[in-house]
Amino acid sequence: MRLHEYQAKEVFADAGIPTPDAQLASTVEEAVAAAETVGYPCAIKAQVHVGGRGKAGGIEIVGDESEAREAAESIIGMDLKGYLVERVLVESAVDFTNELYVGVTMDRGAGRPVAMVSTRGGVNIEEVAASEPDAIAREHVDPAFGMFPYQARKAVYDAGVDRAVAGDVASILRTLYDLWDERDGSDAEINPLMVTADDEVVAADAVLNIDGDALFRQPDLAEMEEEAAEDDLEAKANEYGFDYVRLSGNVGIIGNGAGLVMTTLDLVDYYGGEPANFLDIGGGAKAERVTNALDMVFSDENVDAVVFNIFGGITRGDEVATGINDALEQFEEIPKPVIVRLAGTKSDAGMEILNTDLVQVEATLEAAVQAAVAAAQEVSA
Amino acid sequence: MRLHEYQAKEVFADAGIPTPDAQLASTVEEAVAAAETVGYPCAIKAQVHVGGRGKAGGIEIVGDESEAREAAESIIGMDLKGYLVERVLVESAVDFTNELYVGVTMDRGAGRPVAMVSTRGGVNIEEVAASEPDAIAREHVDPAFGMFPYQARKAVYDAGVDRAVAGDVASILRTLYDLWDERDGSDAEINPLMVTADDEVVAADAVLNIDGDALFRQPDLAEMEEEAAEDDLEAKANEYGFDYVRLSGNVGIIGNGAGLVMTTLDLVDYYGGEPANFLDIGGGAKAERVTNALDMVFSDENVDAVVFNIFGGITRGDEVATGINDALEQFEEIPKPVIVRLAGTKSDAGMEILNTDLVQVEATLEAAVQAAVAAAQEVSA
Amino acid sequence: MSVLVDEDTRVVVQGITGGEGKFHTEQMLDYGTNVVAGAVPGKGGQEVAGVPVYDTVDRAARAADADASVVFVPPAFAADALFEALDAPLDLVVAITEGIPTQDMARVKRAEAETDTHLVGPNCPGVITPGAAKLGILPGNIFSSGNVGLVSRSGTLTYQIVDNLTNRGLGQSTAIGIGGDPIIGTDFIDALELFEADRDTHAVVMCGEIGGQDEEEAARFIGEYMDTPVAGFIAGRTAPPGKRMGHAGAIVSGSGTGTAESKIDALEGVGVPVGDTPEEVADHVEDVL
Amino acid sequence: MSVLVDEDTRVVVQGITGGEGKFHTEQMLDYGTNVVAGAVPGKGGQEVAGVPVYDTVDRAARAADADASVVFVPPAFAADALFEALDAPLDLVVAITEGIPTQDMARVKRAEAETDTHLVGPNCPGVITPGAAKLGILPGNIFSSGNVGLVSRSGTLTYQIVDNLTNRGLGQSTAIGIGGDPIIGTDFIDALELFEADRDTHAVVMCGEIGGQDEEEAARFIGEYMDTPVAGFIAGRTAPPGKRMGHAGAIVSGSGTGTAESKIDALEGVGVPVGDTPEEVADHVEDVL
Repeated sequence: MRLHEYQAKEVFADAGIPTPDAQLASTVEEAVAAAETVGYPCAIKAQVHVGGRGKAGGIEIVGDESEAREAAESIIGMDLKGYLVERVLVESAVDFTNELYVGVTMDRGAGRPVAMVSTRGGVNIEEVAASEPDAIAREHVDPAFGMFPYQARKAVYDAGVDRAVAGDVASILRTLYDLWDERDGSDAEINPLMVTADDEVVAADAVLNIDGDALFRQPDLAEMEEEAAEDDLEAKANEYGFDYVRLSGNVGIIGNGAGLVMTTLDLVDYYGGEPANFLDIGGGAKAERVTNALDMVFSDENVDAVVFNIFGGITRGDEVATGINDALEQFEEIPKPVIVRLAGTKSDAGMEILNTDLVQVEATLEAAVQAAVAAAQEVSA
Repeated sequence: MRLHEYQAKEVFADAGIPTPDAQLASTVEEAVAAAETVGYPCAIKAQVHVGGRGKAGGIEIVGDESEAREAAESIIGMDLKGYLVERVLVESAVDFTNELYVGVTMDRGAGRPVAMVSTRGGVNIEEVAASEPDAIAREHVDPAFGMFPYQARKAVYDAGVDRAVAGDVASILRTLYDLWDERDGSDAEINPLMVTADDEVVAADAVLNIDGDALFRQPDLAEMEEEAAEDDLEAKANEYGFDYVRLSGNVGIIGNGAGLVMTTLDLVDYYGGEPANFLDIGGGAKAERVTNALDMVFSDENVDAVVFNIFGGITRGDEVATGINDALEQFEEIPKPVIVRLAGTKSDAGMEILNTDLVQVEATLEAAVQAAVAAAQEVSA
Repeated sequence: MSVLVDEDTRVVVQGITGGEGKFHTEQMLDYGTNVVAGAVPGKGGQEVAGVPVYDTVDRAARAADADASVVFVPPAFAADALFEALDAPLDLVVAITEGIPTQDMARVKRAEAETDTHLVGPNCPGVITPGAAKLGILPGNIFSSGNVGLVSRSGTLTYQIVDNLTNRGLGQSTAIGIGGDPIIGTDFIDALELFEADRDTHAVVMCGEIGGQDEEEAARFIGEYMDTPVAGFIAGRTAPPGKRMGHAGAIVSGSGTGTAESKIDALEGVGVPVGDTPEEVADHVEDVL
Repeated sequence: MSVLVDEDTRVVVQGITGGEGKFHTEQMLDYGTNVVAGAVPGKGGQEVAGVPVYDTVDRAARAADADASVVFVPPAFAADALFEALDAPLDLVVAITEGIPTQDMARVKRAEAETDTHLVGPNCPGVITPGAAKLGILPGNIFSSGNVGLVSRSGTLTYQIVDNLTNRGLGQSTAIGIGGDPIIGTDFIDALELFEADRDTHAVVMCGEIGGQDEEEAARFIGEYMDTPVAGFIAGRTAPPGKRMGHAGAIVSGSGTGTAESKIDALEGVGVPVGDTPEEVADHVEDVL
């Protein structure tokens, strides 16, 4: 789960990390008033979950009221890489001499957290990591002990941070690690961490992503989560509790289990079709869940045919078959052709239940996918 | 550093451990008023750093105002094993069906914290440990990870705590461990942890001793420390920053380094004398510290002679000699004979500086101790 | 022979009194698994499907002389259950629970590294030695006894591939579902090592997916250390970068690491044939055997 | 020969810019110790007594190819300095600092157990191999080279006993002050093991004191594993229960454990003669050599 910049900055500031004066605004008038309060020059920054906001026109530095108004008018309500900008953060511009990067994430290969420091802040750090790996100092943290103070210092000195601010940067890195740890972060980053002419250090941007599996113990952060208003289908998937990813093709895909659904996608592609989505109904799904899944995929205008692929372990073929019948019997005319393949637990019973007037049944995964690809091509032709 | 029961209970209650209603009182009137407030029956408990207060008459249960007054009059101001009772805790009496013990301490042999639970609460737990070691369930804690919840449950079930309160007791044990850990405890104990007829669990006593070396990061607890008013010499030692223990003999002992001072005590005993004290001036002591040490030992009425034994490493013999001269030259008559032995760093220079009109100098530890024992016997004869 | 579990494995079920715990205990017993005890705090003294329940894993393991556990404890309490199982100690701990916070698993993994316990999972279907015992939620009926080892990050995809193998008469020595989380106990290399050392495993199917670098590292291990032939499958060829495909671990990072292409290349580079379809995997196994 | 340190030991001084650090660096250099670097955060680039200072132990150790450190860092920061030294990694870390919180040391000890580093101390005078090198604050001039190993919980008492030995012409192979804190790195058994394996140590003096059970455990070790003769001394025979005699570790508990009597009995029980006076210890060493 991703926090917006303004939310992450609140969490960082509460932990003691210096952030610039700032106010949130959701109208042009609010933005102009905010700019007057924080003072000029200030930055007007779109609050959307998009990387590279600056290049995309989502961040502007303004020097007076008319510039502020103009920028706010252009940013609020704009479409930024498919996201509607509903709020901007109006923030005092920092007069910096240097831009650093500090971050904490889980290194899944090592199975350990890693803290990172670089003097190449202000740019895409993944590009730095790829082109100049040595420009980023990394320090793995023992998750039993947590980060030792010496590790923060080591990372900061190894990155070549200026001696005058090394202590402050090390202290910010420790704070960042501790809050990442306490708040169940998946990533916590400050990029850039700006250094001013008089050796002050200020977090000019803030990233804090939270492990979705840990939100149960981070209730205040869970409340910050917002519906993905930009895509109704993803909002719907969220509501139904499905793992769902929308893609650009026309073959709708429903299955149980991430690996099997991915494989179904891959086979659609392999047999010449284009997947419209990833939809995992999870383990042990009952009839209602099956109905919801079909409902979702039917409501995607791009979908021309649906393949429903279940290999039952906990999930029972008879339950799935009942759900499919329920979903389809409500229609006078089936909206899109549905090809079903049931295997595993109670699949024989499921096959008997399935109303073959409403669905096409195939015995193997390969056959089902091929049939769905053919059906979709026929519809779209 | 030891906290009083009422102080420890404050810390425990803040952490969420249930404690009885209670008020602190330092006069009889305050105690009676407190008893009226907390209600009868209640306990009036002397707040002094002494074990076995109950047996020694420092705790009484009272059922009405006249009993409360009588008990407060007898306890406040009493001498409890050498300690003056200046305050009592007036505490609602818990109607219990069972008394448990829970505690956390550092197992120095294992180098790890250990949490303990027993159903034999309300008695001296060291006696239980000696006579029935299996009556105490012990769980060692990994200091890197801290106590896992399962460990608290394991200790509680292994101790045979009643199922009805096992969850609550495990939760209290975890809280006790966490506060022991966060507050730099050396020992944290609840004895007894009372279980009521309706399965409530209440900390009827509380012990919290803090690692003196960690007080720098526990400023609120450090403020709770009180001067040892019962012994002026210990208060003085504290003020001077000496390691000092008062004993019952008449040979005063000053030295540098705990092991060497202990050895000097042992030799006094070995050669037929009786040590009056342990006084370690520490490493690198300057002249003023030496003067203070002599001042302390002279002011102990029991002391009849003093042995001053220094083996210089960081400590310099010339500094020590100057200190001894300074201390003694202020007297018209030396109050008690002083035997000095200097070895190690700058001991030759020290020997030259020493005013042998004021002190007796010996070349070896054994000779110095023997001389001091003889001098003390002569004075006391 | 087999790896990790056999007919002598004595199993504690952690969380046996919950709905899933109870259901799968019955399923495991039906399959012939020696489920000898359950462990649920506060439920000591009860019975589930004839299996005695204890308050702690330590008591369950000692009373029933158990050497393995299967964990059905809900995510908020699962890490503690795993620490408890590691401490018992047990030889094998299979964590079925889905949704354990990643930082909890980093700590569990740290503790596991200091033990001799094999931790499998979390978020995995379990381990089965067909005809002997199953620890987990795998549907026993699709498996058949034989000499193909299988290790997979995915649950139902494992079933699919096992079904293809079984239909061809290619029975399995042991199948290990290692789970799709970012931090897991037993990984591909651990499982491959076990299969390489097992005399009755004559070929191995390794079933990976996008995300992380484990398949690439496994390929290096296969190239350097394995004589037993391996066939591969990688799910997620069509997954776009930055989107999590169900499993918390199945994500192609923005910088392009963790792609199916990279994994397939690595495996094919060390001579491991990678199937385009599950059916093709069975073909490859027939070829290498 | 010797144990732990010799003329090739290359030493980093942690906290070299402080008063004590600077003074003892000069003393160590005077004694001939290879002090090759200092480490103090924020002081990198400076020099102390001609020794270059680095910001981190890692840099100091790599730049100067060091294998040992001596720690003079104040108690509030000492544990972190020890973690840093363990992580470098170094073969030997000697912690002089007095007053490190006990819980900090429990964590350090936990971390040390996973390394191959010898940690000596804290709150100790250090380690000296006479004529070769000293790491710590011991007064070099009282030591003489020879074949008596010495291990002691106490500082100045060590000097006293060394003085008695040197005056008799009984030189020392290596003397190790293990410190008087409740939780220490190298303990009696670790030191005895090192001396037992050292061909040039022909006898060992073990100098204990009240508190804890280390002397009793060392006695068992001597009885079971040592051929090298040992002479003992125990300080604190006259210490009353419950009173801390200077050292945080020197306390006879209320339940009567940790007494001098128990320790003397244990040592004498395995044939270790225990001196009533330091002079008698030297007598015993003469006897056993």
